[in-house]
Amino acid sequence: MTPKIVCENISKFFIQKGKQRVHVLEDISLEVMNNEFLVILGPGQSGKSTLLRIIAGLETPTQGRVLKDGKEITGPGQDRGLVFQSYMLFFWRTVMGNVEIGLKLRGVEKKERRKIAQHYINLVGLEGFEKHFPHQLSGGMKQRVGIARAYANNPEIMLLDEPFGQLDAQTRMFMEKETERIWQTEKKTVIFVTNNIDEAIYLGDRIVTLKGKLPGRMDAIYDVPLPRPREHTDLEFVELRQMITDKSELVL
Amino acid sequence: MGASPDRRVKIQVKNLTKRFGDLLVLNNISFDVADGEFISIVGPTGCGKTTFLNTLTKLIPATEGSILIDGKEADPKTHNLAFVFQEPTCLPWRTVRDNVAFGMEVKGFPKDKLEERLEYILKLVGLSDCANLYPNQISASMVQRVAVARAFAVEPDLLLMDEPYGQLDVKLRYYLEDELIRLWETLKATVIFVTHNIEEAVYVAERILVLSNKPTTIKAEVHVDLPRPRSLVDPKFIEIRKKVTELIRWW
Amino acid sequence: MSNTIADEIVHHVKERQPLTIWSVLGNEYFLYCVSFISFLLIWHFIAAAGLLGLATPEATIKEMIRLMSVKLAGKNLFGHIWASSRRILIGFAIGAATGLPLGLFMALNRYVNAIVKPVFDLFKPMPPIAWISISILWFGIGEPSKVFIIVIGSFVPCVLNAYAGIRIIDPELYDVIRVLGGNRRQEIFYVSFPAALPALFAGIQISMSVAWTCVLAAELVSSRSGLGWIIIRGMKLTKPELVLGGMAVIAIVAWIFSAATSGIEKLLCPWKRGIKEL
Amino acid sequence: MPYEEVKVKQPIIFKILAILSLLTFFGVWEFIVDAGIVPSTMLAAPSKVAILFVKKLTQANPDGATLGAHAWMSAKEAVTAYVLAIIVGVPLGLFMGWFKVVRGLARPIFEMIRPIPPIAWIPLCIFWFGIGIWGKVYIIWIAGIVPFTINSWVGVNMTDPALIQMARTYGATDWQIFTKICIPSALPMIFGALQISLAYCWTNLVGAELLAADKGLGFLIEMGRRLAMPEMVVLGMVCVGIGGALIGIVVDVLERRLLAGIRR
Repeated sequence: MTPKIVCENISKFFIQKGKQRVHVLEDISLEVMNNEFLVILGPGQSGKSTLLRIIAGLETPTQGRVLKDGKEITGPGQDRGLVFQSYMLFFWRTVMGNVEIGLKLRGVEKKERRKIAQHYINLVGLEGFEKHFPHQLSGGMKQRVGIARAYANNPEIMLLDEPFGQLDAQTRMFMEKETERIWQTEKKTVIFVTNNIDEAIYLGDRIVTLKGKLPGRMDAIYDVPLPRPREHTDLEFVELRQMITDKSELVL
Repeated sequence: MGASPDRRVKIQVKNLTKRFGDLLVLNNISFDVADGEFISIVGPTGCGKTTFLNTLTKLIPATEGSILIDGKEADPKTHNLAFVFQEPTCLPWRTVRDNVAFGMEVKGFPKDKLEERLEYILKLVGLSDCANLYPNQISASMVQRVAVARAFAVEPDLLLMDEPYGQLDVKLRYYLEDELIRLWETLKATVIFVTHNIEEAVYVAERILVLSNKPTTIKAEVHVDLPRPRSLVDPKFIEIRKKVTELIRWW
Repeated sequence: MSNTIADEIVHHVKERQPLTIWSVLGNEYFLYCVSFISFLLIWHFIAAAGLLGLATPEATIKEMIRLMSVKLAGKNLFGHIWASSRRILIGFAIGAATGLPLGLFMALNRYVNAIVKPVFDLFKPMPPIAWISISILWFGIGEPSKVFIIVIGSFVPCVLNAYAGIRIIDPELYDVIRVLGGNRRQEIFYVSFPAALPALFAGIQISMSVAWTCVLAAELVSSRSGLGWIIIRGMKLTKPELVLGGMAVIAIVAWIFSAATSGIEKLLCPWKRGIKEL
Repeated sequence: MPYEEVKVKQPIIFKILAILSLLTFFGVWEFIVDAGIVPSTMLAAPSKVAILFVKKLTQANPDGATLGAHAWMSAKEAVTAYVLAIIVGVPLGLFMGWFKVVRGLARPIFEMIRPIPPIAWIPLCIFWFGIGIWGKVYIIWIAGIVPFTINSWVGVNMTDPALIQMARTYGATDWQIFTKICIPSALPMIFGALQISLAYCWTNLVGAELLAADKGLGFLIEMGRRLAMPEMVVLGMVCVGIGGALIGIVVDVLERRLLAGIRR
């Protein structure tokens, strides 16, 4: 099986405040298979979001390149959908308006667009909230809109950037379960960035860990052989987590 | 729900009830906390936890019932209450040192005692090195440690913690939880620790109170009599964790 | 799943307090009334004692009612209100119609910005009122000179706010459009414009209040109609009730203008309705 | 180390465009007056303004004072009123933000006076103070106080409720919360008012001087019109612009210093 996404020796430097060069990523190489759920796990400030933005095409790597189906990625495109950590909903649009925006950009006619958007609104469980504005929704609901918006554009690859970082522990578990359900309903290649190890083990087929502190470097790759749906309290789950935690470093 | 009979009761919560108009939020909550006990409170999302805490700290008045500390009605002005919030509550215009001193200043500690205790606490929490930095110069976990240090500094009769380590990554959380246990053991405070994270609750507490959905009552009480330091992969630990999870599962 | 914390806050507000003397005395609306009434009383007694050259509130109101029917320089009170309002509306319309697009262009295009900004910065610190004299040299003392001042006065805040409105947009919002496959034009139409709308209205509000200052200044310097003229007339005839009445009417009309702008904003930005403002 | 210092060059084209733009502006201005496209009774060429500027540095005629005297007068009025606006406006706003009783009593009066453009006070001021400095100071003060009051008030209102709750749980009194929490957290908002208020002050200063003065930059402009000397009008306008910009810069530096002081 050929990989869907290949990152070849990616390094990234940022220019900060016009005069400071910051080394964010160093020599990242990884492969993502078709319909795989890959989790990138790293502490804060490890460049993991930057890696995701490079795959999305929003940033260009300073060195190395990203291939999708063997072709180099040069910019953002409809084939990859991104879900943002801070939701990034259009606060001037309703839930429906937010979800249908991608289709609208491509000039899909209104009736068709509404039908598709409605399908995804239902899929994420927001039926009845179509006319609400983002500020009327709770955090978990906002991120459902974010996920529906990305899905409605029918990308081949979903990129999620710490999507549940701002939710409380229980809502978060609930959203993880929902994410798994949605992924099972409409299989896609998923790259999921998080700093939460429970989330990583609960969701991932494979976990790539990054080392803390800039520049971010690859640490290890773990397979998660546990059957789905997984339970946070299963012994294998906890043991795997213990193993990964023990191998990672503490950043105070 | 009582504490173990061999320990002195420090806090008594009796028939605590809160109504907003016709809406009953807290329904007749009663429990005791022993002197120096570490209690965790867990509950499903949206269980009226905020109201519960605000009533407990007297930020809002209870409709019925009373909270007694050492047999006297609790009052933030006379009792030493301390609260560590979920969101960082460091004053950005004060250094770490002055932030830790804030609670003692408000409580009117005499100057020499304040200085002495300040140095002691800073050293105990390991903040001496960054005592002169401002909150925006230190990491999120450090900010939360400052809040914890500030709370312990006032020798609290009751220390309430509302999910203080909610957004931190796991390794860091373990470290800070261990630190919290160490502080509690050294300084002998009475702690009520509220969290959404069941594993965390089982890890830190002697006793766990499980809240029900609205109107909130205490649904169950779970004693955690595991030796410390506790292991997360200990089958007994996992068993307790599963038990509590089942009690509050709503997803 | 509802936002429970918000629920609780709402309930907290609804909580009924028992009615006691202290709760009435401490009530904000009660205090408003106390404040308003004592303001009028103090004003009355100062005026009645002949201090500060004021007219009593009663005399002021009576004079304004009289002016509603009696013509002063060919216009009754409403005629003068309309004279000032018309200047503001025309001047403001021109100022906003040129200022807002210019500000947007400057923020969206670096070349436009590089060319326009230096010249704009030359004029920015110059108060619009400073233009009155040259405006009279250019346009005489008729309507155009007054409208010109207002154009200048409303132009600058419109440019500044339109510019700032675009600049404060979170760049990640553009990323949303880019990731969904949109182009630069779509970024502008689907993000820049709607996201900058509240800032545009803020600019319009400021422009309105500047416009009132400008129109008054222009009318005080030279005119035969308008609310500013009423004030000056009152001064020249030493009729304080005319001065005070004019000031009161200005306050009321200016307040109506600003309330109307907020109303239009609420209509155009439905998403802002639920967000609490001071 | 992931951080290192580097130098990044801004494209030079934008600087060139900016300079070109300014040159064109002055060039066109000079040209349209010299070529008679705009009559010299309506607009003065930049060169003529510059000549008058040099002359007015030492000569008091024809308007009765040298340029320096005019500028000094204006600056004196503006600064006095500005300082008074801070002294009254900031405490008023702070108290209105925190104490319900103060807010209840002060707000209606504040809201009644706020929509009246300060210029409208001129007739009363002339009656109360004559055309001396205090009438103008009063008008500028009325203009300058509004941003300070509103920003202090909003600043107190925007205090993070978590901080207030935190202090309450430690048993802090209302006064302690006000002084230890609300005032420091309102400071950035109050500094934000420095610039806004200054702009209001300066605008209304010119208005007041146009109408009731015998000295000051506004008066210089008005005299230029009465004497039909467009170069004097333009000179006055330029001086007002430069003066406004200069005070703006001073306040900006001050603001940064003060903000850096609390923020580090």
